[in-house]
Amino acid sequence: MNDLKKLLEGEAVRPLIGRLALALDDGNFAAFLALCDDPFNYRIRVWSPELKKQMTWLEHDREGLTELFKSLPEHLQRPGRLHRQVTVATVEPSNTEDYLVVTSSFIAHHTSLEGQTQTLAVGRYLDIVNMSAEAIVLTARDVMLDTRDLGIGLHVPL
Amino acid sequence: MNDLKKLLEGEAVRPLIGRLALALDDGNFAAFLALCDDPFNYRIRVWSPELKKQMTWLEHDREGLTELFKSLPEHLQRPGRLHRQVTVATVEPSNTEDYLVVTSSFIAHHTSLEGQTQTLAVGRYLDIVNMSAEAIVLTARDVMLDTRDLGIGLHVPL
Amino acid sequence: MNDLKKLLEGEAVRPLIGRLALALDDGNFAAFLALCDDPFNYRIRVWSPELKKQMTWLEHDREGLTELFKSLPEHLQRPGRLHRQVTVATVEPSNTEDYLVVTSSFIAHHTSLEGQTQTLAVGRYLDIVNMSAEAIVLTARDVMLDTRDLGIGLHVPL
Amino acid sequence: MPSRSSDAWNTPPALPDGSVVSGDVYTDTGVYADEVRSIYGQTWRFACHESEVPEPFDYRLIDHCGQSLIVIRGDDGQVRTFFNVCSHRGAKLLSEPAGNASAITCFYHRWTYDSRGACTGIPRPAGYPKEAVSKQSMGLREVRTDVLHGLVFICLADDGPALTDFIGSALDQFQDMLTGVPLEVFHFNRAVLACNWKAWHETNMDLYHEFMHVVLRKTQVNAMPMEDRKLITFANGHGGSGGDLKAKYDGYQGFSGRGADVPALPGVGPADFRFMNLFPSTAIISRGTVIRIDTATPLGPNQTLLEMRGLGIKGEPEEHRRIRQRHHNQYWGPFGRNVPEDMIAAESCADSFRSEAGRYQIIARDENLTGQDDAILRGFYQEWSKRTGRDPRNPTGHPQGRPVGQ
Amino acid sequence: MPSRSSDAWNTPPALPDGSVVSGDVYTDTGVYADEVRSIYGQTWRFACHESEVPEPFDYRLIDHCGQSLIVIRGDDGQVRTFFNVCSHRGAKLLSEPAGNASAITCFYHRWTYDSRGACTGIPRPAGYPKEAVSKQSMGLREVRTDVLHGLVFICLADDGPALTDFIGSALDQFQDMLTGVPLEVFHFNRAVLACNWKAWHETNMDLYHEFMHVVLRKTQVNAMPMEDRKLITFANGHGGSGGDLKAKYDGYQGFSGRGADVPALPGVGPADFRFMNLFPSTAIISRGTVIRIDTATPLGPNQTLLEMRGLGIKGEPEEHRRIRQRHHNQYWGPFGRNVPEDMIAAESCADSFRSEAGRYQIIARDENLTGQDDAILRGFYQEWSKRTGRDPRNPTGHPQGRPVGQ
Amino acid sequence: MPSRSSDAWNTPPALPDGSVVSGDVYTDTGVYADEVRSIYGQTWRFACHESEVPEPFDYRLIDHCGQSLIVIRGDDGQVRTFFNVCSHRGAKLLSEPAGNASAITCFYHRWTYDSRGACTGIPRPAGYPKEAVSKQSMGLREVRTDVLHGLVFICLADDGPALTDFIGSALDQFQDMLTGVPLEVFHFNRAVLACNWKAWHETNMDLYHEFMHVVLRKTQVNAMPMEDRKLITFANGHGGSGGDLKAKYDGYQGFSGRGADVPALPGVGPADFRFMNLFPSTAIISRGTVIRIDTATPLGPNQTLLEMRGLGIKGEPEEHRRIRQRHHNQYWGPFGRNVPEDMIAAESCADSFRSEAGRYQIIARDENLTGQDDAILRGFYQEWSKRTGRDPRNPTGHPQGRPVGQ
Ligand code: FES
Ligand code: FES
Ligand code: FES
Ligand SMILES: [Fe+3]
Ligand SMILES: [Fe+3]
Ligand SMILES: [Fe+3]
Repeated sequence: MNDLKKLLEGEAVRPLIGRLALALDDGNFAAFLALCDDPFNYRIRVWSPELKKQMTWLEHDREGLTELFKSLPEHLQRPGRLHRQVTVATVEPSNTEDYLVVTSSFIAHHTSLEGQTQTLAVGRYLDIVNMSAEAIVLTARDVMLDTRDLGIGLHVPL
Repeated sequence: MNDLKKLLEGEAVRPLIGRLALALDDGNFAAFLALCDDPFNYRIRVWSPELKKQMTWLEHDREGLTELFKSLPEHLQRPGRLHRQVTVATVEPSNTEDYLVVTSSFIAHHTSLEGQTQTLAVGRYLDIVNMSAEAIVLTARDVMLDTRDLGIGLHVPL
Repeated sequence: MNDLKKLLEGEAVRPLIGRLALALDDGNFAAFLALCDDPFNYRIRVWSPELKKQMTWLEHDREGLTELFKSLPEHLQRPGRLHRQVTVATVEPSNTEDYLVVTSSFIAHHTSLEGQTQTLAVGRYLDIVNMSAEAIVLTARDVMLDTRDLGIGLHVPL
Repeated sequence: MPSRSSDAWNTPPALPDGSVVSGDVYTDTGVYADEVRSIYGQTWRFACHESEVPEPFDYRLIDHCGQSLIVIRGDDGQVRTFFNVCSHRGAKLLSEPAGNASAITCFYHRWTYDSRGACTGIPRPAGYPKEAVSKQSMGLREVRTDVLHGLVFICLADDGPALTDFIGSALDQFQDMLTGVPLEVFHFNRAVLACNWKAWHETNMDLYHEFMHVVLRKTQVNAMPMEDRKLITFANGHGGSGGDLKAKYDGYQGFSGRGADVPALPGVGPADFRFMNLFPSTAIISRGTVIRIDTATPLGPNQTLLEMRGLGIKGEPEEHRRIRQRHHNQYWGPFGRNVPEDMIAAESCADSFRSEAGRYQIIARDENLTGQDDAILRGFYQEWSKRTGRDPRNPTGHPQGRPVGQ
Repeated sequence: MPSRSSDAWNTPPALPDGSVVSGDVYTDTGVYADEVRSIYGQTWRFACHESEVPEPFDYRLIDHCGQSLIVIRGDDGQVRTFFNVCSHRGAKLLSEPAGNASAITCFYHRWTYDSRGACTGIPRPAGYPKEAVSKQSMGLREVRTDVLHGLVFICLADDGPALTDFIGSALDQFQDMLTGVPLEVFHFNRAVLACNWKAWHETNMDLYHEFMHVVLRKTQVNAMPMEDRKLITFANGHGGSGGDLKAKYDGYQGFSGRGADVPALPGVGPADFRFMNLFPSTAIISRGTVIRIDTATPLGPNQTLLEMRGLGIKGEPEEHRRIRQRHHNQYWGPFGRNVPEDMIAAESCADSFRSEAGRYQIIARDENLTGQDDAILRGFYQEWSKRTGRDPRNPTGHPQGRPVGQ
Repeated sequence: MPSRSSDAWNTPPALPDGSVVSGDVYTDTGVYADEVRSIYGQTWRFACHESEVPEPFDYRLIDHCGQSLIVIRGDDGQVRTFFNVCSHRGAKLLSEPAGNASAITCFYHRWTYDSRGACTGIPRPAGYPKEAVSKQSMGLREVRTDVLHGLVFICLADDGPALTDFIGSALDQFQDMLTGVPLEVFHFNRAVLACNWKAWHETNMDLYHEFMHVVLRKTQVNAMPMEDRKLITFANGHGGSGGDLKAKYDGYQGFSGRGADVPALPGVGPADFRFMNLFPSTAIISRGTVIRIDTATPLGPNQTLLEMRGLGIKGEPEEHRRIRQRHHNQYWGPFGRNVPEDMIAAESCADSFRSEAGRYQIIARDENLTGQDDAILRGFYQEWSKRTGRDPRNPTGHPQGRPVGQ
């Protein structure tokens, strides 16, 4: 029953994507990493119409991300809270068995310490999800940003 | 087949959350209440970084909500239309059998009578859903707002 | 197992809605049309509180849309990129067997060539989906806009 | 040298008066204040179509330079206009853009008014000094209102020329169409553009920009010899077609057959294109089967509110209406082929002048009121100059050097 | 004639001085600059409740006309206020709106300050000229601060009357309530409104607008005879209730039983309504079981920051707190019955005056300080006039004709 | 007294001329207008890297104080710059930020231009007066353009010093790096900040703020003795490192090994830090393996457009590029460790001065052009003062009392 299998997969992937967003919104980086595979790859990618090139604005493996998260308290960070609304658009098989390719759209809002909310960025997540692990985990994420002007930049993944 | 059960549940919850949002957007409060349990509890909660306290900005049981809806025509209300986009992030068992805990992210936009749209608020719904009822219904909702400056306030639930 | 059937349907519809949005965002109109039925009907509808009338701002059958897409390169178009975030709210049977009625909420953002993102419009898609076709396809879409002031208009479907 | 230096660029082209316009007319705040006062405070301006307030007490809110006005049909059937402002403390009386208001009750302290602008009620009136604050003294601010061929016009000034004097014969060619059958507005949309109001209105007055629209390049430019076109200008800054221009709909995919499917409006054929630009900023345009009326009001030097209407025949069969709607949308809908292009053009030019990179507009085409003559634009600026007392070529009287050291 | 012409509309109503206010007080930029300087730069203004900074080093950030201030309790227990600005290059010292800061370290170059505003550290100080840039010379800007009945007030001016002189006896009626039990802020919200600060404050000073709120129409208007109400005004522009107004909660569905469920505050019954408006823009309001304090600061002529607090009894049982919170929210929460209505009213009037469609406000009700007398409003504008040196009827001295050619 | 009164706060610190800057330089609109005219209208400003327009007809749009410019390589290989504005009615000619345009056709009425700025086509030209509106007279506005070490600079003024005169020897230390290997831009991003352009540029000129960045606290502050650092200032307001500063990458988790993995740029080691700030607002910075160029242009007194580039070696292996990109991003990407911190700092100070809570900036550090000397900042303001004719300590000439009654 192939349909049912696909169905189960689709349904299983969605809460993972949901949980990842909630964890980042809460600044709960341990929870985020607990949902990530090892090895893991994270990138923020942006198309530059000025250079006609795909740029990489952030790239980290699991170790790099872990270090980043550890160093955050020492950094001067943009205050406030992020809110990522992520909608899974498609779930597809990948070239590798047990791995799915998940494409989601997201909208990120920023709420200042004064409680005012503004659109920060929109884009897509291109995710590779590992279905073979005990718990389903994220193996790789490419954040494809539409938005290129973020005003003040960020120390945390989008 | 535990997976299938969870799957069915997840899938069953989603349209409820969807319908609740559509009903509120349409100002169809009867339809909203028809999707709510009896008893029912509704709260809007906001973390105050000024007071370091969780505040409650609105709390109603079913009767209170019903009265509120009935009184709306007599109130001077912010004109225009709201649009709530709600994405279910996680569906989880609760401590009580037959009840699920559903966490969703939402973005609310306001469109003025002149047809101009602005972001109003972002936040999460923390919902308790009763699966044992004939039709699945919402038993309790906590609206957790990121946004604290709403400009002119609202007479209606978010 | 009626529930399971509904479930399968719901799950099957979601990626179609997702793919349609991604295709439009990418300006990949061939991909969009490949997901549409023949015949197909597309409308943008707006309620006018000034006229107390439902207005139609765009209406095309499959042929009309095809012509529109073909003519786009010759038009002077608003530069930048659109981002449609679509969340399926409800999936319901229609009057006709094999056809489902799907209601979704959407938020459309526009990102300028300079990379700045703004909310463009919010509204709903009222879709008729044909489940009997080999691949599930969109038979009709009514875009119901909340937003009426779009600034500069658009040459492309929302 | 083919390119130009800063000096050359800043020197106005050597053209006769009236053929060149400085970018300062779009950006200077003093110019803008003068326009609001001497143009929008003094001239007649299109407000809405009479069919939008068909019955007694039917009203329609109008935005005039940011001021909210109520156009309302009185109990006596007469259309009047009032500021949408309470006499007491200034609250807005009505908020829904249209409706029926047999009595107007202010939400704030419940003062009431009737459809002729009289104050009809003041709660607990004894609290007030008797004469200074009484129903007699607290009526609404009425705005002069008149109706021509079903079009409702308003004028903020108490005195001045009558509407018919202001319009003259500019609308004669639309009389049949506007009065021969009962009309109805089936399309309305508002858009706030990031440009000066004149930049928008220029897109309506400028024939030469047909080249921008692929639809017009394919259906209009070659539909009749340029020299057979007739343009016309009128006193008070109005101008438009002096005879119908033609369209060959077959030239554009998807437009062919247009007009065979629904009756044309009185007095025109399906492929006839007729237009009149009323000073300061209203355009009435017909394309055989359908009429568009657009009107722009300034919200600021670089912010303009555009209101666009599409008109069809009242009571026509639903299928006709649907086709007429399609005809309207093809050119003029917010998702149409032409109007988004015009909006892009208006904002693009506005950008250049706002940053003072652009300095002058050339409106020097002279084709003896045929073809793509700029005469309508020149007529507009002549009237503009008369009313503002400013020279379009150098409206601020500044020396020619530019801020950015050019 | 019942409606009014442009001329009639633009002529101020024939009312005694102090009973009519021109819309220019809300919109003119010169008026606004004067207000910021002569009112917000000179008078005492409510900042926060003392319980918000209970312990040494506890601080609370305050926004005063766009300026960020730190209210902090010193190591010695005294509450002081400083500009939230580093002496070195102007960075903001603290960003969290509240917290505990035993030392204040500027993030930019790590200069440090203590809780009394002294500069306590400059990294690598040898790089600076010794005396001009030293810990001794580089202290923070201190703002005069005083506490009355637990309310913290600030005054930007170094000199001038003491807080008690400024307030006079205006807060006497609140003394029991504010000091009889330990209080605590359980509700706080900020909102930026698109109106002038006075338009907001007027909603607090104006009794006559009870008619706007369905809740008050049903519970307050008929709770006691109008002539038994007592209003009172004080020197320096303050004014409020001179005796408790009453509410009949049973009149409104869902409000009945209010007050039976939780102890009232000291000195009042559950249905007593008491309020005092402090010049320039703070309102203290109690409704039996709960206190609201709101304070407005201008961010621009048409932009106002509103800060609203709800106060309950410190250490009360959780169930009491929950009920008090509900009592607060019923009227005053961002999702309450009244406050959103007041906000709509304030923005609505602001719109009219901003576009110059609205011209005058009438504050002429005279009921001998009973009922819905406008005396509090008149008292406010009298003080306003004294401080700004401008006449509320014509604050700009312009001739009466209006820009939009009226 | 350690804290300061209003009077004390408003009195400029007793420092020599040039060591104190009033907040008015960031906020006053008259100051701003002067800057746009006398600085951005007169000096050479970095536009882009030559590699961004490698082939004939390649162009790149540039934003200069809100004005859109086209930098284009002509058919003859020469790089020129034109206003992106049509000579006819001011439409923007190109909208894609980069591309190849062998002919430039205006979308509005289809006038055409070539890569040297000549007008090459006017549709239906007979409609125009022959000489005043002709291809000969209607060329684009050309902007002086020159290239130094691969860097393209523009100057709006027709006359004035040549680029090499303006730069002097300020870029000598970058010559090897910029010309020793072919370079290529691999990173570009724009950000609009809510601060004055000088507040941003100060973050580049100010060594003392190393203390803000945890990365620099751990890798740079202790990498070499402060007194061994060499800073240098040049005529015309430029200033930077006079010898390489050092970094100890091992001090920061995740940075160690940096430089061992990819060849350093010509003339420097992997841990060398070199920077030059060109007046008015361009910074060229290298950190061993990678170059950053950032340039700020004002969009308003409190709005600044920042354009940031990262440069690597053209044609290098993909793996090298990826590492270089990482090196770039570690410090300078929008998600990097340092640049967001600098942006926060710039906006934070801007906030204080905008509200007039902040009054003065102290730039008085004197370490004999070593360590964290403020000499580069002082050099900048000296040039600023020469060009604007204003005194940084009191640029408006106002008496020292502040609006908010301080
Ligand atoms: S403002 Fe209209 S009744 Fe008071
Ligand atoms: S600005 Fe505070 S230490 Fe420099
Ligand atoms: S504006 Fe460029 S051709 Fe007319
Ligand atoms: Fe056009
Ligand atoms: Fe009220
Ligand atoms: Fe830095």
